[in-house]
Amino acid sequence: MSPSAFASSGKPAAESAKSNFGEKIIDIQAVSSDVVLKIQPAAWKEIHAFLKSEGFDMLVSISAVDWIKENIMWIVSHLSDTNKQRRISVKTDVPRDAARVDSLASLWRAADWHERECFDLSGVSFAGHPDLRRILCPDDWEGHALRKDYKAPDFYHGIQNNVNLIDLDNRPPIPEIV
Amino acid sequence: MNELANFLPTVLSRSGLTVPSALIPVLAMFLCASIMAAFMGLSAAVLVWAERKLAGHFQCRLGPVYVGGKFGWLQSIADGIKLLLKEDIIPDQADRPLFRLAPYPVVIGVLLAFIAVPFSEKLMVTDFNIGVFFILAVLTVEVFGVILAGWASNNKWALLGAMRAAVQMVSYEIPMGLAILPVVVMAQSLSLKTIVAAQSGGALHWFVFQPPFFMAVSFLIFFIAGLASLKRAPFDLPEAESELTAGFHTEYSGMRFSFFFMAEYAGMLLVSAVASALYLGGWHGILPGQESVWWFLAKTGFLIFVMIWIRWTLPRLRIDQIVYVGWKVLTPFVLACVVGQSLWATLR
Amino acid sequence: MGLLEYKFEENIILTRVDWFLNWARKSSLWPMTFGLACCAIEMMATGASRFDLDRFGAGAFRATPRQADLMIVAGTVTLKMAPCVRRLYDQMPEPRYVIAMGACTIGGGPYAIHGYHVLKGVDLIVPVDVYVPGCPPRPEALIDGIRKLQEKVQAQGVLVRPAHPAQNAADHVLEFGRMDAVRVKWDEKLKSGGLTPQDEDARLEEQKEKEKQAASKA
Amino acid sequence: MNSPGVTIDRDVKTDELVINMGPQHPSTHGVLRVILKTDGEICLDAQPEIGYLHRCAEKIAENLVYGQFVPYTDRMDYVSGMGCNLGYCLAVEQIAGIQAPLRAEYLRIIVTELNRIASHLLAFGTYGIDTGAITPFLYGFREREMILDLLEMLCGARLTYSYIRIGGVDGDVPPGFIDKLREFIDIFPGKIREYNKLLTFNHIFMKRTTGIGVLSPETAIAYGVTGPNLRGSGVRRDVRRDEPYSVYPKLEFDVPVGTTQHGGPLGDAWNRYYIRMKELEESTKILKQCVEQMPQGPIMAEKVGRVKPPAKTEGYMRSENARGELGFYVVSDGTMQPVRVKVRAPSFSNISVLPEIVRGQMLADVVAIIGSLDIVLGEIDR
Repeated sequence: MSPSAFASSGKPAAESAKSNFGEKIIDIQAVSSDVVLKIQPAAWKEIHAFLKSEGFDMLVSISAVDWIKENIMWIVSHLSDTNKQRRISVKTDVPRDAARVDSLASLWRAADWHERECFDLSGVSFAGHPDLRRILCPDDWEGHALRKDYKAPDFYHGIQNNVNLIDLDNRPPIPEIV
Repeated sequence: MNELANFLPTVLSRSGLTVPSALIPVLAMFLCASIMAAFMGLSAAVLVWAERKLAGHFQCRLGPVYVGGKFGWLQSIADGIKLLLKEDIIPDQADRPLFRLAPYPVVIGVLLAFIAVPFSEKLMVTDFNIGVFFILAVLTVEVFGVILAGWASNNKWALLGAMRAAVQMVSYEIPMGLAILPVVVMAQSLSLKTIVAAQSGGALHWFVFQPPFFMAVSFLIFFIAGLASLKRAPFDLPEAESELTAGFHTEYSGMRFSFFFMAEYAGMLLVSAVASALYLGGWHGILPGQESVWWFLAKTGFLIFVMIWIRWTLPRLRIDQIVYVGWKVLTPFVLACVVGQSLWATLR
Repeated sequence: MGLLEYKFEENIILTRVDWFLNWARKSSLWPMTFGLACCAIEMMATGASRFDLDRFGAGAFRATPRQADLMIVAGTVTLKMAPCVRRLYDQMPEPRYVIAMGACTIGGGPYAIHGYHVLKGVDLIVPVDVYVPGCPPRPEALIDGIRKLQEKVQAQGVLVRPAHPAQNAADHVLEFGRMDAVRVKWDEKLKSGGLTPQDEDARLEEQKEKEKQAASKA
Repeated sequence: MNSPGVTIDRDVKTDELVINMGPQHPSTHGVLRVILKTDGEICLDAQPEIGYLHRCAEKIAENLVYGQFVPYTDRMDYVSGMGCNLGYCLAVEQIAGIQAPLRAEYLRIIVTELNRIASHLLAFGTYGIDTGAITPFLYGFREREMILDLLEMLCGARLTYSYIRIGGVDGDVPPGFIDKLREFIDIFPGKIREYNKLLTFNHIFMKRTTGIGVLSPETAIAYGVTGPNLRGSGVRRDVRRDEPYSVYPKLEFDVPVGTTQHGGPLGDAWNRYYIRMKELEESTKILKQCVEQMPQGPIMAEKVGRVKPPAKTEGYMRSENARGELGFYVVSDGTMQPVRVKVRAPSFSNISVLPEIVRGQMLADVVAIIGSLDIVLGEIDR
């Protein structure tokens, strides 16, 4: 049995969202696993609020995809309905240099950490997030690692971090770490 | 000790040494102290090894095998020497004098208590007329060292461990002290020698098997409270490894840590020895007329085995549960035992 | 041991004392409960029933670095974790030993090239005594590493300063490489007559000059 | 007496104590760091700090071809690597339109369920240590070694398998494997009874774990908690049954949920723990059916070769790992390398609920609660 058997389970909800929001929903796509609502970035929060009231009670994940050639980023969320076994996905395009949507933290508590991770790794900022700071990388880390133009630092607090610079036969002296 | 003091002049004169008679008691004291200290150190080493071996076998593995040949019997010697050789770290922010002082009360408390333990009718340092009381009083010194260690380390885990030790001591000293009362009532003496002597005549005369079994209950309570005062599992909260990393001795390394370590095992020996003297007939054998130090050691060994067994089987209690058990379970029961035993002794 | 360390010349009695003290150290290598990642599971398996690290006296896992002798760095060290690892090492009392367990701790392992946040080898921040490769190493490999460390401990100097600096635990002049590689190198130097690298260089230069002289004569 | 409230009237005002637990602490199950605010023994707040094992797996995925990323999934949830292998391979197969043959699907389920048992045994053992009982850990590892032997027969590795590949599995079963597996299935239920005797129904253990860290179903769903932790709160949700993948529709098994029979509320630490013990039985059942049903045939789909999904295809694969709902979101741009592989790790959401459920508990309970959530830092930080 292929996993796509539940792929269309979000179709009715998507259509009722379309009838409610009209222009704000650009497209309803069907990918191999989900029904994807393609929406305007400005309607990010209200459409999620609508979907939550439709019964999608669990926010499964929030991810960002960097398309450097098109100069856009996808922000994608996946939702689940734990009662009726439905799934749906919401996607929006934002420009790379102004990647910003509203925070969902007031709708789902799960969004708090997912958005912090998305901010940390992809550099998407979430307006209205209670505590938007790095979660995985250290607080003084520079750059957002999952951006396609990211360059890893050669040194971090005196520790060599570029494997090409490390002389394997003659290891550098052990630095003082504070 | 008095026998030793009487015995010493003859030995010394035979070997051709002349010692002023005023020095004889001092010499005897010194000898006794060294023997007890050596005994404690040795028994701690043996017990550590035994615990590791037994734990291994409880857990479907072997425990130490390679160190010192067949059964890894040199394991604790190696551990001890290594601990002596380790660097002795005193943290920068610690209270240095107190930090250095803390391990000594712990060892001294246990070592002092050994004075009153009757190994056999002859083999004991001295027979106090308040032996039981003395042991209880001196054991409390140990907790003082523990609290000092936790406080002086200037480490939050250590402080929490010390606070827990204090709570535990307050909760368990009372049932432990009261549990001895039925025995004292029966033997009508506080001297351990007299108490053991009162149990002569076979296993049926041991206090633990005496009807109406108030003393059997108080034996259990004494044993449980003893475990708690030793900080052994399931009462090992002051050093709970999974909660407080190492509790009150988190900052201790090397030799100073080994003092805590040694005191725990010597304490196990002490509590088991006192329990077997008070309730299990001390040096008296199962059949009437058998009297030997080996009986005493066997009973003590069995109780130590039970302690190890408990440690490797049971989960740890939580601090509120410990206090609950101490105040609301053990104390009422032990009070009932005291009253019951006194009534029984009066009415009989 | 600061008082007595290296204060004596080599003689037969002190060598035996050294042997004994080293025996005690190697028989009681208490590791720290220090699991970082995948390798920690194998480290736990090494301590568990089938492999039983306690057989070698190395099974008493201590939760606090103050009471540990051996830090088994089991798993990937990240840059966020690196200062913590270093601090734990600093908190351990001398003599202390480090085993780098697994490819990640040796050189970043599978995360070396694209892992922007992964430390490329724990020897960049702490000196390592024994490297145990594998991803993760099997428990047998870790046991082998501990045996190798025991050999190394047995050869170090306590009261007597040993001939080769690579064998001084307290000096931290630890060679980077597997223990046996160190030993082979040392043996070679012994055989060739030079005990230290300087001696070796001097010997080689002498030899070169002799050859030159021979050539000029011819 | 089980859950002391914070509102104790005191004459003496004491300061809050801020304790830093971790990243190296025996019971944080890896390199989790928890910043605790305590008032004596009572914990007022606990903020988990993660990222000490951030190994950049998602960035690495973008630099490798699809098949090369399989070994990295092992190292995410290193306790049940097979589950991660399966999730990733299904996700790629889904967007590349590959269908693994039936025998391979059965083999995949066998290894994932074996690995689930191994993972739950580890959770059982470490939970014993968290509550102060050390011996259960070694008992758990004893049977875990048997499973590792079986998996080693299949793929040669004990912990990081990479056995499940895109389009099938790495190799067919070696001779003797099925017999050994049957033997394991036969003896394992007896061992579960032994564990229950040793730890689950131990009086002290039950007193320690019932009624602490109570996670209501609403909170659990709001935080995205999944797996045994969610089922411990009484929500009967299991991706294997609700949105089945692979051959799970053909298999019969129960989805155990939390009870109140032990005297504690739904969703407490004991319930979360007990669900894992129940799942050991269910997984054994699944293994038994798989061994009986497994057909002969190929173990690899034909012409998989270089995986090259069409441009701008995306797919999100949900699967039930030992810790909960594991999601792989794979986006392709038509080349041999993915544009984005996002891993939705179950432990990531599970640990985020920690501040909510430790508030007002004792310090010792914090350890017991973290243990009952059964987290693996490898997949939290990736």
